[in-house]
Amino acid sequence: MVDLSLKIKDFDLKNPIITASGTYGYNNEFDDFCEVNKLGAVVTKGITLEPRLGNEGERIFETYGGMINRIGLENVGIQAFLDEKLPVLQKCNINFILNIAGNTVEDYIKLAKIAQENDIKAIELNVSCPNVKCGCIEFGVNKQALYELVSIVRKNYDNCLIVKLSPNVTSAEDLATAVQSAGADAVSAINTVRGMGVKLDFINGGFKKTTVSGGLSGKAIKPVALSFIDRISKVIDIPIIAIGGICTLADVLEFFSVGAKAVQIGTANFTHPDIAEKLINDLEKFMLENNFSTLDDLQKKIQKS
Amino acid sequence: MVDLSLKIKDFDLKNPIITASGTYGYNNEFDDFCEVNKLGAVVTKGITLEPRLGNEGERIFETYGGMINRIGLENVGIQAFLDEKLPVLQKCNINFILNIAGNTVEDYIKLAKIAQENDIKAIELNVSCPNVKCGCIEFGVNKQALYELVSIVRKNYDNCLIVKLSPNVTSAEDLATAVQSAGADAVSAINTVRGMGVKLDFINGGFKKTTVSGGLSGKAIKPVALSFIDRISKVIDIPIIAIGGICTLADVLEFFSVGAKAVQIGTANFTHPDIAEKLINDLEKFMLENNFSTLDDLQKKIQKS
Amino acid sequence: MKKNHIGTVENIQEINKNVYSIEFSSPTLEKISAGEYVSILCDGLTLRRPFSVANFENNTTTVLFKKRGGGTEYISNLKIGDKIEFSAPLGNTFTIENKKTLLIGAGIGVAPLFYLEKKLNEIGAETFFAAGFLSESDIIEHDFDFVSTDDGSNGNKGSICDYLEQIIEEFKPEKIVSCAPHPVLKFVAQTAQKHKIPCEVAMEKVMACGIGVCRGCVISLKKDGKTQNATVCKDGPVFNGEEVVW
Amino acid sequence: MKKNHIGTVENIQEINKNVYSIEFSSPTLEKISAGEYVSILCDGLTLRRPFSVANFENNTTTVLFKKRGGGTEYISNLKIGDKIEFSAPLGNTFTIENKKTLLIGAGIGVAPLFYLEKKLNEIGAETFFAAGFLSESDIIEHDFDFVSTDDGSNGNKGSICDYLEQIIEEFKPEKIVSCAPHPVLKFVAQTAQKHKIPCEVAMEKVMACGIGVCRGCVISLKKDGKTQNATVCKDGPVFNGEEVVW
Ligand SMILES: Cc1cc2nc3c(=O)[nH]c(=O)nc-3n(C[C@H](O)[C@H](O)[C@H](O)COP(=O)(O)OP(=O)(O)OC[C@H]3O[C@@H](n4cnc5c(N)ncnc54)[C@H](O)[C@@H]3O)c2cc1C
Ligand SMILES: Cc1cc2nc3c(=O)[nH]c(=O)nc-3n(C[C@H](O)[C@H](O)[C@H](O)COP(=O)(O)OP(=O)(O)OC[C@H]3O[C@@H](n4cnc5c(N)ncnc54)[C@H](O)[C@@H]3O)c2cc1C
Ligand SMILES: Cc1cc2nc3c(=O)[nH]c(=O)nc-3n(C[C@H](O)[C@H](O)[C@H](O)COP(=O)(O)O)c2cc1C
Ligand SMILES: Cc1cc2nc3c(=O)[nH]c(=O)nc-3n(C[C@H](O)[C@H](O)[C@H](O)COP(=O)(O)O)c2cc1C
Ligand code: FES
Ligand code: FES
Repeated sequence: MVDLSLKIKDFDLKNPIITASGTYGYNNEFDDFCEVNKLGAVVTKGITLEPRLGNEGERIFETYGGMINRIGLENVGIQAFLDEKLPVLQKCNINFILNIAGNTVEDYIKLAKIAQENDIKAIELNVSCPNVKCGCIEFGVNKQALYELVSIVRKNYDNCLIVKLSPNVTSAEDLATAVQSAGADAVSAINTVRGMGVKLDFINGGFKKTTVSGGLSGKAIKPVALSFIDRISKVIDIPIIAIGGICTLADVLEFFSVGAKAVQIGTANFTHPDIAEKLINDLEKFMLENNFSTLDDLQKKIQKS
Repeated sequence: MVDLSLKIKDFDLKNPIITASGTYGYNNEFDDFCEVNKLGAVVTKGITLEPRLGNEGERIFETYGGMINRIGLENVGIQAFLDEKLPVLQKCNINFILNIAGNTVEDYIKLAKIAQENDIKAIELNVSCPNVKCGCIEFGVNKQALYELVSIVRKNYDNCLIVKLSPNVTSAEDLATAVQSAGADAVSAINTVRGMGVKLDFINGGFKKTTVSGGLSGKAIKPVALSFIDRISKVIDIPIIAIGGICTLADVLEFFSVGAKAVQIGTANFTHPDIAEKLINDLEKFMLENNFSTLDDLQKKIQKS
Repeated sequence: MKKNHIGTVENIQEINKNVYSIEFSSPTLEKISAGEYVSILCDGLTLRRPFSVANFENNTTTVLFKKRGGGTEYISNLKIGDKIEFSAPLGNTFTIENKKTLLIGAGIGVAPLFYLEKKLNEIGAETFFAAGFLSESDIIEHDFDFVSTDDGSNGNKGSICDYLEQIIEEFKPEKIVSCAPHPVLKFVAQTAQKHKIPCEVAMEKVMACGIGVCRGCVISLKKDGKTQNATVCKDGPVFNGEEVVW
Repeated sequence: MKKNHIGTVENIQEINKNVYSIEFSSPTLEKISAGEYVSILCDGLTLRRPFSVANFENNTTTVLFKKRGGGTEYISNLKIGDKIEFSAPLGNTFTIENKKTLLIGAGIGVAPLFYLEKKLNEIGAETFFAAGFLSESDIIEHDFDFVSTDDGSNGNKGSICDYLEQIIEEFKPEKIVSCAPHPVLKFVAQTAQKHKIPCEVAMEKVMACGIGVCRGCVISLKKDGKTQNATVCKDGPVFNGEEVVW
């Protein structure tokens, strides 16, 4: 038997395969494709204090090896989450991480307090969403602001605190260090890469242009994520959860090799809605066949390679 | 007849199709595939004061939709360039831009002076190469340092001064603005995106790991380049030369639509060594068939779309 | 029942220039209703491509599609016997009710109406199928009750919209259902509203998840005076024409 | 003469498990020498894939290749009549001289030596071809003078390296040429040097441009006591075994 489980602070995960925020809904929506409660965890869509309608206009654009989204954090808001989504998570026995986003420090404090009050076991701070105009993006790129934000959230939340980093910065190291110093329990990275899609149609002598500016995700950004995690893993000791273009067991192992303890699957859920469950099975099979009894064993061996 | 020509300051280009530094050699090396002297210009491999041997170990790694390189600026040095490469450029009538890179401000000043003395019509400052350890990368990510560097190079060089920007920064706008204020004649962007490739082989119970950390280029980065150029074109007025994953006429037009006046072709030269000439023909044909008589006509129409 | 299926291509044909009909069977897909759609995995592409069902019988789905970009190019190159991976059934359904129904299709938009027409006729509902195409060569063969072509090369000349009033007048539908490019849909919905005829429209949007979670495909609906978001992929693709904010 | 060619697949065969032989003709490629290589455009991939020429006759190039990843997978799926785009000729050549030559190939490394052997025999040079494979099932059929397999399932048991001294002793070559995995090449070059026999080795490196400009494929050579860079793609793939910094 192999043991795929891991612990981040006191947060238990059956296995290191997590689904990424914004790509998996709030709870069991993928049940038609995947045994959702088999997952290490599901990260909820980013939740704000108030419901948000998100951006007007085209929100999605496929690019070579990936996609751009500018959803603009459409979500039901924390109250509806607690009333309607949380009960389903509990009923279905789904391990989850609450992803929260705010415009101000106060927003984050309030959300953290609510998470604490409801004994939510893990939260992920989205300080890096490129799709909302003012607000949270600013924290994600400024190390002082980020340090202060994480410190104060830490004071208001005792369970597992994960901070999600943006790749759209000059120094990944500075931000990761700030997050660790501020007392976060783990870092997840990367959020989407700033990108733009343009489609030009030439019709009747004129150009018709469609553009979508937002966050790039998918296979195309895997090298960016590997580099980011490789760099931050050299300067911080808290666990790193890797995100970015992960589709296959080989991808998962690559991220382990640069220091990740767990991974999140985002865009690949759209291409292969059953991918998360498949990756758990593939990982288990690989470990079984090659005599790795615990995840830690495997990760140590890979990191020494 | 259509007129594809443009002018950047006093630098004349027959057409807006330029080949990017590091992907096209020093002069006519692509003659077996392409009529090199038909190109708008060739940007030379990055040249330093002294010859460089570049990095040890694996230098190239293919990724989904692109590649990573860590050449480490291997080049013959400015003296050998002048002695051996420049005469060929002149003999073959190849319009070119000298790409220069330095470790210190003094390096750049010396190189700019040499370019001036040899009446080289255009230089491109590589302030953004992620593949050399200390030195030039620092200028590319710090707006004050960049402003000072470009200002002093400007004082020492009268012809067309192009500054090539890195996408690996928090604020594209700040850097572009600094470059314009410092008196550059044009901006080119983007240089490669920081990335890493990992290959894990599992052999006889052990992992064998190959990693290549360097700059990501190719189709995968096109959305990053489009976004970068879209943003800087809103804050600067000097011409922008677009670079990043350009392979087709559609790509060229997309970059025109976000404000580019010319484009550089990099990695696509490896996939299709005849691509640059092909793009000139495709552009000419498109303009001819659709009654655009000048490049400016076409670009105005696209930008209004 | 899981919604990811592996099918086998049973038939594929170019029925018009750039328009194809493909049939694929899958033992795991037993039922799909008119209005629902399938979303097909295309090699090398990140997003599955959604297509309405034009017919379904004996575990075999028929899709009619027009070649537009990489995804439809990929599907058009499939051969009999090839495997095809797809999600289904997705989305909501047309309402199947015994009402005198006018079907308005334009271009490839006729596809889901074929299946709807069959289902309506099965329950004995009277239908009138009016279809508009650009030109004779674009007409998708079917026993339509009315055809127009923009260039007049076959049937009545002009857009199907030009004939809508006249058709309503003559057929006196109790209900209108339409699938067509956005401007046509809008026109149909507004005309129906003017005549106070209930109208269902099948909308299109670029999709990522297909199940309502990514919020990539939302449109605005006004319901009870309030504007709210709805996903084309899950809340739709079929909407009450009156509720859509056009 | 331009170096980008569009060829037509004339023949393709799986000759062993995962090892293929492909022949493609192109009117624009009239000549290619032993040691030179072609670089094949593979759908969906950024970099062309380099392959040695195993034979060339009547504008038709033969390549033997082993399936490793996406590129070789793509090529292995080509069918007779398919188009194939490639750059050629690239790189330098083996020296063709009338000397008693020992050819040492291991695995797929035998491929360029087939063409070299033919060219040497054409000018009357005596050759001895020794080849090493992992196992009987990996042996690429050819009239070798000596064969070893790591597991002893055919020919002599062990690595070809184990027999090198013995072969040199018996055949007394004036020259050695080798193409094989890096460790074998290194061993062959060092053994040759010990015996003061001139040695040419065909090297491999991941390539981007194939023409010496990107500096992606450099190795170190020591020449006249100085270390310098050389590109495998243009200065090689054939190098003087003594000059390579192993
Ligand atoms: C619910 C639903 C049902 C559909 N049913 C059908 C159907 O039965 N038959 C059919 O042929 N198509 C149908 N479509 C449209 C189909 O999904 C697209 O044509 C397809 O996704 C295009 O993929 P592609 O990769 O070939 O083109 P892409 O490369 O994605 O796009 C190529 C070009 O086509 C345009 N395009 C993309 N999608 C659409 C669209 N929906 N409408 C108009 N232009 C578009 C793009 O803007 C672009 O210019 C349906 C769409 C939805 C949402
Ligand atoms: C000058 C030259 C001549 C060559 N001649 C031949 C030939 O005649 N026949 C032949 O089969 N191959 C030959 N090769 C090797 C061939 O180029 C590679 O096998 C091919 O590029 C692999 O492409 P891929 O996309 O299938 O694999 P990739 O996806 O690129 O790689 C898949 C796996 O194969 C490994 N790999 C890639 N290249 C090599 C290599 N060169 N050697 C060992 N492992 C590698 C990778 O590290 C990876 O693990 C030659 C290479 C060079 C440089
Ligand atoms: C449609 C979509 C919506 C997303 N929404 C959120 C979000 O609400 N909060 C967040 O932190 N990240 C969000 N992300 C980012 C993903 O969680 C993930 O970090 C990113 O997509 C990179 O991973 P991938 O390449 O596997 O998709 C979203 C991504 C996509 C594609
Ligand atoms: C192999 C290689 C070498 C490069 N060398 C240089 C260089 O010396 N100087 C420079 O400014 N940019 C260099 N670049 C960056 C390219 O000029 C270009 O900015 C980048 O590759 C993005 O364009 P692309 O996606 O079209 O390749 C190099 C790129 C590659 C792939
Ligand atoms: S496609 Fe994801 S919500 Fe509709
Ligand atoms: S592959 Fe570019 S120098 Fe060899």
